[in-house]
Amino acid sequence: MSTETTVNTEMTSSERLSVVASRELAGRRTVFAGIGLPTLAASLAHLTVAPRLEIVYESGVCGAHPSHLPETIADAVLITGAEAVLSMPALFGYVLQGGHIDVGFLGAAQIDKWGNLNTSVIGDWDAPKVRLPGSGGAVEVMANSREVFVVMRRHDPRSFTEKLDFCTTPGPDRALEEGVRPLGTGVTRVITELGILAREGVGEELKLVAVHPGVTVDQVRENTGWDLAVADTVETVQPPSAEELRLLREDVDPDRVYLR
Amino acid sequence: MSTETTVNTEMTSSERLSVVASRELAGRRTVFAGIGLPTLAASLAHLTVAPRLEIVYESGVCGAHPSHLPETIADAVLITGAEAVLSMPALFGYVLQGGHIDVGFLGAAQIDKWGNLNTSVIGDWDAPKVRLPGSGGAVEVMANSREVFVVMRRHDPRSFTEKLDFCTTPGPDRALEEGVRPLGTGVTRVITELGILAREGVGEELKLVAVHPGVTVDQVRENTGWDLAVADTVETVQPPSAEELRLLREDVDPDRVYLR
Amino acid sequence: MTMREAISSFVHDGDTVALEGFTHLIPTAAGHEIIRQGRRDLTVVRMTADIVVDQMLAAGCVTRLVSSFVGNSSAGSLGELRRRIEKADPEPLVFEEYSHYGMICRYLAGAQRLPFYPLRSYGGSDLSSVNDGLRKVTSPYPGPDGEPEQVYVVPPVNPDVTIIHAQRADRSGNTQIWGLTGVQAEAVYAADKAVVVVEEIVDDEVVRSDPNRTVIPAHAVDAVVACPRGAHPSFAQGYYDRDNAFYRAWSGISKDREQLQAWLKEWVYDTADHAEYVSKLGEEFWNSLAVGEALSLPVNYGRRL
Amino acid sequence: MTMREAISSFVHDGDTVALEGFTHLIPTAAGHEIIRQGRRDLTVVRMTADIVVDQMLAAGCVTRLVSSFVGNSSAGSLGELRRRIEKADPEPLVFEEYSHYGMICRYLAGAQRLPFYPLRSYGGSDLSSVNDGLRKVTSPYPGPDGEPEQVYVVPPVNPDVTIIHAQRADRSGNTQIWGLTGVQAEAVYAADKAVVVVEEIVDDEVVRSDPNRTVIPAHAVDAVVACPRGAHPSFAQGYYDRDNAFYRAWSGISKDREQLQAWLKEWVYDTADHAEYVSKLGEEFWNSLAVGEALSLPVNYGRRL
Repeated sequence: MSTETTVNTEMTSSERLSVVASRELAGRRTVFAGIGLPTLAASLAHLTVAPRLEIVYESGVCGAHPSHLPETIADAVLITGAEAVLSMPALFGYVLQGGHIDVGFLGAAQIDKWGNLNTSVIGDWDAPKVRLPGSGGAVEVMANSREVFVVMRRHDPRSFTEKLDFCTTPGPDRALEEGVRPLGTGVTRVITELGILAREGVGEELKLVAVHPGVTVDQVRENTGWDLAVADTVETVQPPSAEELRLLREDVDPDRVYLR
Repeated sequence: MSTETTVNTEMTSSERLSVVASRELAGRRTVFAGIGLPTLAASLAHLTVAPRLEIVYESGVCGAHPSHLPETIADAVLITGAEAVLSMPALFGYVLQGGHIDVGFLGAAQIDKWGNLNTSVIGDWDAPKVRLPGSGGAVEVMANSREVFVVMRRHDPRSFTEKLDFCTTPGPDRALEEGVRPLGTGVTRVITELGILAREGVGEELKLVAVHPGVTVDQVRENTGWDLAVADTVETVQPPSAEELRLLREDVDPDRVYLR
Repeated sequence: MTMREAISSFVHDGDTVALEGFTHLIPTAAGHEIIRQGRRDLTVVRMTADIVVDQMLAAGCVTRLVSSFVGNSSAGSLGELRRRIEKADPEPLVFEEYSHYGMICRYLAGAQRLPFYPLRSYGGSDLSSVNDGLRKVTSPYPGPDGEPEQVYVVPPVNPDVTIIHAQRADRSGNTQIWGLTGVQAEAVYAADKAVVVVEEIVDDEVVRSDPNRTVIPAHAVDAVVACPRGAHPSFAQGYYDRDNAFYRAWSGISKDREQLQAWLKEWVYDTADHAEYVSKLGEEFWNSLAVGEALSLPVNYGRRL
Repeated sequence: MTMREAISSFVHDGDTVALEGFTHLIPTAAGHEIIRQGRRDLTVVRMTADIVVDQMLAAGCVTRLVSSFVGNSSAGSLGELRRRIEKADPEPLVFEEYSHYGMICRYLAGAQRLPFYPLRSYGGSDLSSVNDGLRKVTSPYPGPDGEPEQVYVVPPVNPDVTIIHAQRADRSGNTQIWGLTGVQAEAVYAADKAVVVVEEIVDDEVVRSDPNRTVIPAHAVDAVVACPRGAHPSFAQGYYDRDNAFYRAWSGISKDREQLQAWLKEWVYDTADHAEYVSKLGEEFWNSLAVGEALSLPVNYGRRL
């Protein structure tokens, strides 16, 4: 497939989100990422804006050099040829809680204006309408990463909600209210199909800072379940460059496992 | 060296103590032992009264099969060919505090009637007459082994004392006084050049239960710094058998590294 | 020991059973034998409750689940688990919800016989409102600002039995795992009894050539069961790859109760043991999961001259 | 990075310096370079304070020692340490006394950024009367008898720098250790900066052929120093054996202040670096510590076909 053809293919939402997320990783050293968009973003950043970036996987793998694109965070191809494979107590205790992660990637079914996340239930916890998978390591990623990026494909009022059905994964504001000292700043970036929300740190709520080309501020407001704060200047997200798309399509995910 | 010659050599104090200690290990499964007399006793027991005995070393080695008699608990010959080598957090946390040690061996500069031990100082801790090495893992061996054997070469009133200069390693009686629940029963056997003191468990003090041939009860009393309790029947320790000595000299320590 | 003997000796009705293996080396064959033997009223402890847990739920073995992730990996939902929790259908499931590190710390406390284990999670989480196990302790040392500092703690878990899958062990139970080693050692040390299921039992010399590879020493193991391919549909690094197609299929199978029960009948109840399950899958199937060679370079442990 | 650069960049007057290695892989050469560079007012943290600590004390580098065993292995006493503690000669030494597991738990707390770490030691010990670091916490869960349960805790240690010795690392700092691995990983993760001294720096392929052998990943390491035989008189499994004769000799050397100072002059101050120390010991000497071959059998990590 020639470069020409690749770039001319119509861009998918996954590609757009991966490229936008990758740029936010500029200069970072360690990222804690699940499989899918976060890995694509991190792999692309490694080739562009963060050459020293290391992806740490929840399964215990550090410094992976996979022969194929991994399908899970525990894929055998991540282990063979890796620089280190740690036990879970070491990974969660020394690496994550020990403060060695610059950026943690998380997803969620619901997010609120403080960056608190719900991945447990829709409805009541005791008798839920939908039982979701739960925390996994999300509670720890939020509490201990220096900052957290959230990638949400869907941007609608049910996902971006005034009040979570259940707070699985609290940001530092909620932790501090309870007298527990968090180690990180919580969610600093939320990247969606409409744009980018950002938050500087404790005491601040998420604010719209950028929209994708063709998206209006009002559209984002309408699709957000709380009264969304908007930055004085809302940037328009620079579309993925030909080079970014080429790297993503030819080097990062040539078999289009995740770019479908 | 023929068996005949070996056995006819005059018995040393080390040999006597090793043999006596080995018999006390009958049927045990795991022993936490330092190098020297405890290892000799455990190795002999493995060949006689405790065929399933495994020595666990403070350095992290389990199931050693050394090519030469080890000179330290961390000797390279203990590692090569061992069944497992554990990190120190695993050894102390999972194996020892986890309750997997049947018998721990300890030594001390001073012992009292409850089996509390001093290995820190002679004199005041702040300005000691003699600074001793300190606990090492002794505090943990005492707190967590099912029972503890103490081997004391010297049996005199300064070592067997009414009041320790400093209690480095408390038995369970002292722990309970402070409201901390111990997991083991503390010292159950003290083997010396004069005989054997024994203690059944919490609330009991050490009692003379056996003397070596030629030693009188009064001799032991005189050499003990507290008013020593004596069992109703004081046994005479069976002298090492020809077979025990042969195994010790030919199989366990043929180069007489510790049997000098 | 055979799997049948091991499950029959070490897993009893009403027991708390930990099954560990984080995506890698999941003890599926042991779960299936628990189903075959019709165990009831189990409390299952497993960080990532996935397909094997859904199967045990569907077989009616489990009344209580302790977990930090209840989903079919990244491939979808667990149908039976969702019916049990969302609709108490066919019966309720008691669920204790933790995060991954919360579970890890419970095993750490259990393995170390500690009354609790502290961790820097849960501040502000609703999890503590639905899980009485999450409590707080005030540190006896001043915090960074000089004020008293609070931290969450979790209680130990001490399963009646922990079952894990591993690549190999010797006859006495010295167990070697490579690739992802997860929380297996802690889960074994936390348990009263431990069953290790392995791809192969090897000679003592193999284990002793590399003692650092031994993740669990013999003194912590009560039974060793040889059960090749017993981790399917998960994988065993260096032995066979993950059956991703089955993971994807499970969402569909489990969504429909009848289909799930038919699957259980065909693959569990109607197979005498895991060997039959393996041969029923067929040689061609296993060839599709075969892996090539990538050998570790040896290290020198040294020999006294 | 050379040892000189590493010590000069990462060890400063007044720092808290952890030197770990339990009998195996003791970072002696790093200690000697600290002496050469004349560091002052250090707090040294080391479970087994042995010969290298006695040497650093004698060179006047250390004002505070945190340790759980202060002796010359099983070979005798540390002369300088005893003079400092027993007679404040030539000056006092502040000594924080712990047990081994207490030290391990301090590293565990440090590595995990915990405010404290609980352990089942110290109940009834006089150590808590001389060490304010040993405190108690009441468990928020009832004890086995239903009553509240108390347990001792230790505070974290977070050294300014941890220095360890290892068999090998790659250029970016992925560090592999075999044989006794001790508490090295925890000591490194607990520290603000970490220096890893190795017998050899190896190609990336060597490390990556066996990722489970990596005890410390690159992200935790700030400097890698190649310094063959830098653990003498301790040993490096598979590289050279322990110099037991020197351990036995040290009690005599250190008993006499003049003899000790003469030893320091000859072997530390008058050698430019560890390479000179090694060559001064001579080839014949090193041959006497040489070890033979006992290679680990390889394992298969597998390759996707």
